[in-house]
Amino acid sequence: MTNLNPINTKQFDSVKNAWCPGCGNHGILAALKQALAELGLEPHEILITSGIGQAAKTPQYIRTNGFNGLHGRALPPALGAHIANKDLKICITSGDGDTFGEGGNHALHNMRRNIDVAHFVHDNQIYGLTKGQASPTTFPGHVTSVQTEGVINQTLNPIAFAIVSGATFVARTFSGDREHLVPIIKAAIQHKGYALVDIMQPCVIFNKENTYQWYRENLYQLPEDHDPTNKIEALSRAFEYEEGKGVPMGIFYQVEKPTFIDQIPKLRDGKPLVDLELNPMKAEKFIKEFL
Amino acid sequence: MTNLNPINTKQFDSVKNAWCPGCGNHGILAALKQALAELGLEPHEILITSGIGQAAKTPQYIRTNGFNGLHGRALPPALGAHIANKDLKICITSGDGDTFGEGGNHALHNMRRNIDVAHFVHDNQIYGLTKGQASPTTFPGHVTSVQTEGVINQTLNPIAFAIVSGATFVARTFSGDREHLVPIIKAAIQHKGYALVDIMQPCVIFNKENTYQWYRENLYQLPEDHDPTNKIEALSRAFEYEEGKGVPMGIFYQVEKPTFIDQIPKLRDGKPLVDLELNPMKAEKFIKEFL
Amino acid sequence: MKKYNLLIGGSAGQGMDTLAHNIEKILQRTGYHLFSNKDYESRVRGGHNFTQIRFSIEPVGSHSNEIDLIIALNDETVEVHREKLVEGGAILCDEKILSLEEGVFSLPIVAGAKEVGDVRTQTTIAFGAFVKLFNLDFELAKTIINDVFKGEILAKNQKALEIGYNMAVSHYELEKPEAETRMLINGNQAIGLGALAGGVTFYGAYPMTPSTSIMTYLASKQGESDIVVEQAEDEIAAINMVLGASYAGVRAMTGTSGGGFSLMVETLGLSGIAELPLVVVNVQRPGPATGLPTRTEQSDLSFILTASHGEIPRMVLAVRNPEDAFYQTTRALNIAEEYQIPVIILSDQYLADANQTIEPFDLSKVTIDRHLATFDPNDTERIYNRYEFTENGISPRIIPGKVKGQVVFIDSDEHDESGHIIEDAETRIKMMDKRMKKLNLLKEIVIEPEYYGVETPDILLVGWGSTQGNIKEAVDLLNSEGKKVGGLIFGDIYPLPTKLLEQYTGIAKTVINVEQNYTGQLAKLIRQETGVTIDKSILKFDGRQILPMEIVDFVRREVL
Amino acid sequence: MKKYNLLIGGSAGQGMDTLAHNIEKILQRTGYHLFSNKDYESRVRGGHNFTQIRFSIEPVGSHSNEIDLIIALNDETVEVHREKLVEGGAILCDEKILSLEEGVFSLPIVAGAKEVGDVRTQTTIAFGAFVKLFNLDFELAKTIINDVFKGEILAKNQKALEIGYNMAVSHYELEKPEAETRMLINGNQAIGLGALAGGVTFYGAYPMTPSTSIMTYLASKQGESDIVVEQAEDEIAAINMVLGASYAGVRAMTGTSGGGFSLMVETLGLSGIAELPLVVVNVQRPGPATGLPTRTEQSDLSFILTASHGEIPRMVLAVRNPEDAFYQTTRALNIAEEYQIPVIILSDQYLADANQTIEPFDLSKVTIDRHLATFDPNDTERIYNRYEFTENGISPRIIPGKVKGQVVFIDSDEHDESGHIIEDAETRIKMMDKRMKKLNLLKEIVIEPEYYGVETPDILLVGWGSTQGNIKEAVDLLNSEGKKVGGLIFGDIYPLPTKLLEQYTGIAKTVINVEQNYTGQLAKLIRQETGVTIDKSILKFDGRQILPMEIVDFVRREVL
Ligand SMILES: Cc1ncc(C[n+]2csc(CCOP(=O)(O)OP(=O)(O)O)c2C)c(N)n1
Ligand SMILES: Cc1ncc(C[n+]2csc(CCOP(=O)(O)OP(=O)(O)O)c2C)c(N)n1
Ligand code: SF4
Ligand code: SF4
Ligand SMILES: [Mg+2]
Ligand SMILES: [Mg+2]
Repeated sequence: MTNLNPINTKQFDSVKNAWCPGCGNHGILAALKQALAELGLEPHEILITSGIGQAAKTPQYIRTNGFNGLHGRALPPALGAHIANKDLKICITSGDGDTFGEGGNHALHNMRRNIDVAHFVHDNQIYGLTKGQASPTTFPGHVTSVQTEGVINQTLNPIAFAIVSGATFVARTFSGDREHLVPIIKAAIQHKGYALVDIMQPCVIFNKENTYQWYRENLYQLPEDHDPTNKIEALSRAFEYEEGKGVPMGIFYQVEKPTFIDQIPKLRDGKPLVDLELNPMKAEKFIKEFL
Repeated sequence: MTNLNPINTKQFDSVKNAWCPGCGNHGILAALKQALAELGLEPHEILITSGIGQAAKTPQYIRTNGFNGLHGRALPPALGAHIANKDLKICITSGDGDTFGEGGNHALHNMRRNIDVAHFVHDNQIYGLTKGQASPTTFPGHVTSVQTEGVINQTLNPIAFAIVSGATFVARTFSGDREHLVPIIKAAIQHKGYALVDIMQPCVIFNKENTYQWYRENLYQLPEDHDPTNKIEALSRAFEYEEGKGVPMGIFYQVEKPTFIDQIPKLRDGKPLVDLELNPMKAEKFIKEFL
Repeated sequence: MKKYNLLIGGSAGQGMDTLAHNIEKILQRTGYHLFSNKDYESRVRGGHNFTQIRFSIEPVGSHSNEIDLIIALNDETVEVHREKLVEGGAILCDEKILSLEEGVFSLPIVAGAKEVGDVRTQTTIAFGAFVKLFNLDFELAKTIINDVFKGEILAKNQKALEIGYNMAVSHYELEKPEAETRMLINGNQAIGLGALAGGVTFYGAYPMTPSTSIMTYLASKQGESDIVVEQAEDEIAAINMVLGASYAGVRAMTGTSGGGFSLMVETLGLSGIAELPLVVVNVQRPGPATGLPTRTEQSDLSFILTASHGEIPRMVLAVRNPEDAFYQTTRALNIAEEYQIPVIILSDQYLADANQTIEPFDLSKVTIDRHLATFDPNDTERIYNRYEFTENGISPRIIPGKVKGQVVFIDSDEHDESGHIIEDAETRIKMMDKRMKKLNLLKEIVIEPEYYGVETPDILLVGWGSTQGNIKEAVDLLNSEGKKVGGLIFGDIYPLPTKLLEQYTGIAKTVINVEQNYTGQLAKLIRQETGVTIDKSILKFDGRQILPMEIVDFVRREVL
Repeated sequence: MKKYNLLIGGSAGQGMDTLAHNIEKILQRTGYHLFSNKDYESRVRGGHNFTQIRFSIEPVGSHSNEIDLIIALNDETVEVHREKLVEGGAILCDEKILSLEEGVFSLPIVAGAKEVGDVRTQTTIAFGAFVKLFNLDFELAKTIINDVFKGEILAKNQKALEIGYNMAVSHYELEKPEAETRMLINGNQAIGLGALAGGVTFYGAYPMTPSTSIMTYLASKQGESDIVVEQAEDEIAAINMVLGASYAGVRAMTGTSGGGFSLMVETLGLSGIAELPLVVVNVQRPGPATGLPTRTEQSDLSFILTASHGEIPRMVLAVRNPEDAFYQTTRALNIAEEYQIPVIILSDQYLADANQTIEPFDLSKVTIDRHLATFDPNDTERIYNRYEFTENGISPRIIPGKVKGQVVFIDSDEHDESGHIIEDAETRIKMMDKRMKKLNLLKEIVIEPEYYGVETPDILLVGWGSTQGNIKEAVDLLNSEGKKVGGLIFGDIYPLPTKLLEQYTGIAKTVINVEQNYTGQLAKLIRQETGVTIDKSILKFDGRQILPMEIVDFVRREVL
């Protein structure tokens, strides 16, 4: 299932990336190409949006439609493009800082909208591109050049945040575990509604706490009998993270709910907006109302 | 306990308010004055910050120190003032839109900081000042001048949001129930850490769904045996809101955790920053480092 | 014919808006020209609000403070406004407010409403009385009531209309206008209608007075048109949504007021470097910060000319009246797509809320020019490059997803033709040139300001946007006094059209800028762009639109 | 003495910063003047980065592209920069990169590192070789190594230093400088130090290149000073936190780069209307949008002059060198508190990252003038009004919570003296006047630009900020060719000081603005404020700082 098909992934090759050797982003990029190929998607059918950061450079390095916008603003353009053309398969690839720091408000409200996108957070628990300040997911005590006495804020729990905000698919996986990563990426893309995937991604330069080894030691699978439709159970599992039990991974939560588009009959049943004919005369009837 | 002491509340009187007759804000304003008086606080000891909106006008109408800032930006000035002068008792009085719409990111991150403030959300489930558009807490189906087919987004659940984000006191009360309101306001102010109080506040003009009567019919007390230190139990209770069981009220969650200031020894143990002597010569040792 | 000037005053929530609407509608449908403007406070109930309606058989383009008739819904209205009455002016009010005397139509309005059984019908009673007072068509009044009220309150208001009509006597003998069909529309509605005519199918915005009514107008048309309106979580989201939609190929637009615009400026720069069409409406109100939310000002011009860090090409259009608002919106959409730039439409509260009677918009004058490129999907050799270098700097634009095998990649970093990040100086320079030289193309299409007045003016009044009507009326008044005055009122404002400006500033002895701001923002721009120094300034920044008479007084006093 | 120019190149992560630092430190401590600047890409590993270090026994104020010695950590460095070598220039590198020949110091650097047992010590080996090559003091080099490295890697680097020192031969015979004590400091550190000396106890910011090092510098001093540094969730939070802290009575500051500044502009207006002291540093980088994150530009000036909707008084200071950066920061803090306004400090990446040797800062020249009012707590009759009308527009300021019974109320709405919302025109006008007339006070305190050059220049170069050193060197070069040239370099930029400008533009035949932007932003401001039209422009917008020789070439070519 996760066998790499070289013919299919090649179509997604783009310019050479500028990430550090060993960076967890390499694994995510490769897995994303593989997942898209396995799903039989073609570059022009996909739109990837992102903000700014190391993770957010992903659209630069994969040949699909891409909107590499502003720091923290990966989501609103995704929503706009989704409304304009519901046929585009939309992914978001952005960092933990981009998503939950500068972009926190957009994450919250687009999850509430349950828009049909797959959002991959490359969660290196640090601001990589700006050289190692704390991100919302950095653990307490982690010393950085700004948090000189260690982080004191409660860690933002991406899983719990997403479940409470309204995401309908919420999972965690690991950039160092391709066997786990590719199926989750595929499931997220196939899910109808907001899919948030928290991908643990070692930053080999600026995060010396959460290394490959640390993740290997601390990650563990959700139990077989975990019920992903049970919100409270999903949250309990999510909190194991901050209770110091380690880092659970897998699909925490998945429910079917009407998506944003589902709830706007015109968009749901009609042609994509982008395909509608534009004609000034369509406004004629509205002029009459002012007479 | 909730007997109004006219001598004490008078000191908080300010200019005449411009709210509509019958507006739920009147009850909150009166209760706030009463709570402050009962706590023996004086106007100069208190700082109230707010953003913009009907609720956010509260600092205009109560005589304390006040920072009536920008829409959505009630919290960052509160944090700044708190760091500058930990002796100020800080309250935030702002609307549901101000807090969770424009200001969502600040709510999230200041809860993570567990700053020692009491945050009163005047939750009329609507944008009052701008004449009735949906706020993040407006219920699905509610028709407004913008949401012409009814709200489709998942309601933001202030209680669940606050618990997950890191607030350490999370309660709901009702502006029409002074007996419930005043003690909760007092408890929030007395709590050490981030206290979020979701105050249901009828907007008699623009919210014809969630009226006084509707609240009276739908509000119910948390059970006597509710354990406010149990996060999962608190969340289960919080979700009853969107499960259509009605609107539970009371203290959902309260735990003791080190506050922001507690975790910065210099601030915790030292004088307030504002009282430190400023002297350029203090920089002398740093100049040496560049020689 | 004389211009009649009505003032309807009361407190928020008394139903004044409906009363004003009904009066405007009957005047419009009778064939009068009218201009009405609103003065309201930032509150929902109480306070003191008023609407002024000026009408005539000739066009009216400004409000005036010389009132012929006050319709007072409360005592305060009488107190505040009585002194503005002209000789022979009158007050229409309930008998409890004023009793019968010369110049007072003291009527049992409240009693009438009690008879109907609903105090809220007071305003319809006043409307009935007004219809009789001005000898207007009762049947027409009935139609209007039938349009406005629905359900059980309709019958009540029908009754109220009759009661009101019957309690008054006919008093004013107006010249009857020719029956002509005009629209009664305000600036925001005209922008909204322009968006619909211009093919906007996505409007993303966050509520902010006085721009909100563009959003609510468009939202109300979601059922009957192609448009989708989405309320954003904040203004940063709003403009970024719109950019995403524009990227994906629809015509998209956002609107806000100054504070919201302030939050959008980073993304304005994104639109510039990503070369994404964008139309943003800023309906100005007095700043700074929250300022005076429900009042008017023109103080965001300087800001908007250079808003956003770094340098991008942009176009700024100020709209001067509802007609302008409509056609300029449709034009802005075309320009944004043709040049792949942000276009900012500047309006203000005065224009936003002022109802005016104008010629019905001519949709045959509206075109939708998408300037999209075609790309042969079978040409597998060719690779689509979003930022292909071309002679004029404009790269062919295709819609993502529509050409098999080709992708559209946009980037907020400096990039190469394919959109990918670059670091080298050479590409940077070429890309800056590519983008910035669009300004030269824009200079070729800017529309000169309107000149109004005598051919060789001694005094030139220079203004922009919504003061057009006020300035033109002042020009007429001054010229009728024997002065030689002209007004030059800018619509297109950046790039600044300079031809007429240089021509008339060359002729006039005294050049005066008339602006609703403190610093004389147009005058600064003119000096920066042309070196022309303005001699005198009429600057108003109290949140109220300038009156023609204020301009006249200034000129009388200061220009000798 | 000749100026020596070193270039150290490699890819990100090779330890170039440490090597450059060590070389700078030994040169500084030996008594040389030096100027070093960084050219780096927006990536953490790989790519091509380099640092240039120019030193001399005379002051050096600019970089240059004529290289005397390249220290190449990889092949690419040789390829890219070799052609910049002057006659007699040389390359120092590992034997694998180039073998021994005329002008190549080919040394077994990698082999040496292997001997040490840690490839990362390559850079210390190169440092050792450099010390020997330039005949510098080995003991001093040892001290520097001891300062820089800690723990187990110290011993390795000590060993590496020795190996490197021993593998080279002494080659350059430099004039020995007088032993003088100077600081080696870059622009961002100087701003940070200015903040500490100026009494800032709260710095709230969000990371953004190239401003981040102000934050990290201040954060590193949290243990030994009064300052608290808080990382905000976004820039809107950052500036609002700082305003809250300022309101509460401390000196507070924020810093960012253009994109972050764009997000702050709404709150800039709040600072204006609420009359809260605010100091914001904008360390510019090329825009628009994300632009070129690690490079330099001066393209936010026009934006910042009018940033925020509505109209507020503000002061804009451009800093020209580390000394300026330090003293202007302390001055900005005083001005912000005295006038209760926002003060914006404009710097850029070039200055931020350029290390320079300068006279140690003189703290006795720094004052902290709080301009706080006293208020008698026993005077229960009097009520404190935050916005009390006074003659000069500045209201007495007290700290909330410090006067029993008195409260401090600030408001983003237009307000009365007590801070409460108003709607009336009269108060609005008075409040606008109160605030805006502070600009007149600022005009009295602005500092004229630095004039450098011949007394009566034929050619006047006008610039601002970080190009100071580049322009001055160009002036020297041109004057040494017999031209009559002067440079006028603005520090205080708004309100624009006009005295020297008018004086020298009156004398010079050709006035040329030298700016790191596309549109000539200072030239536009000058024309707007004075009507003076600049004749020619040298504009550079490729992310690289202008070289003195580029200015010289332009003048030679264009001014006949
Ligand atoms: C408005 C704005 N603020 C700040 C920045 C600087 N910045 C770029 S990336 C980044 C943080 C990146 O962190 P994260 O999203 O976790 O991505 P990572 O680099 O770790 O993958 C910041 C602060 C910016 N580009 N724009
Ligand atoms: C930047 C900005 N955007 C929008 C507004 C307009 N605005 C003022 S109050 C408000 C919403 C208020 O809703 P809420 O916070 O729920 O307060 P309420 O009036 O209901 O008490 C909005 C959108 C503004 N003042 N500033
Ligand atoms: S700095 Fe960290 S996140 Fe960035 S590319 Fe290097 S390893 Fe990856
Ligand atoms: S509009 Fe609603 S929230 Fe605002 S004052 Fe009136 S009742 Fe209260
Ligand atoms: Mg990260
Ligand atoms: Mg509300």
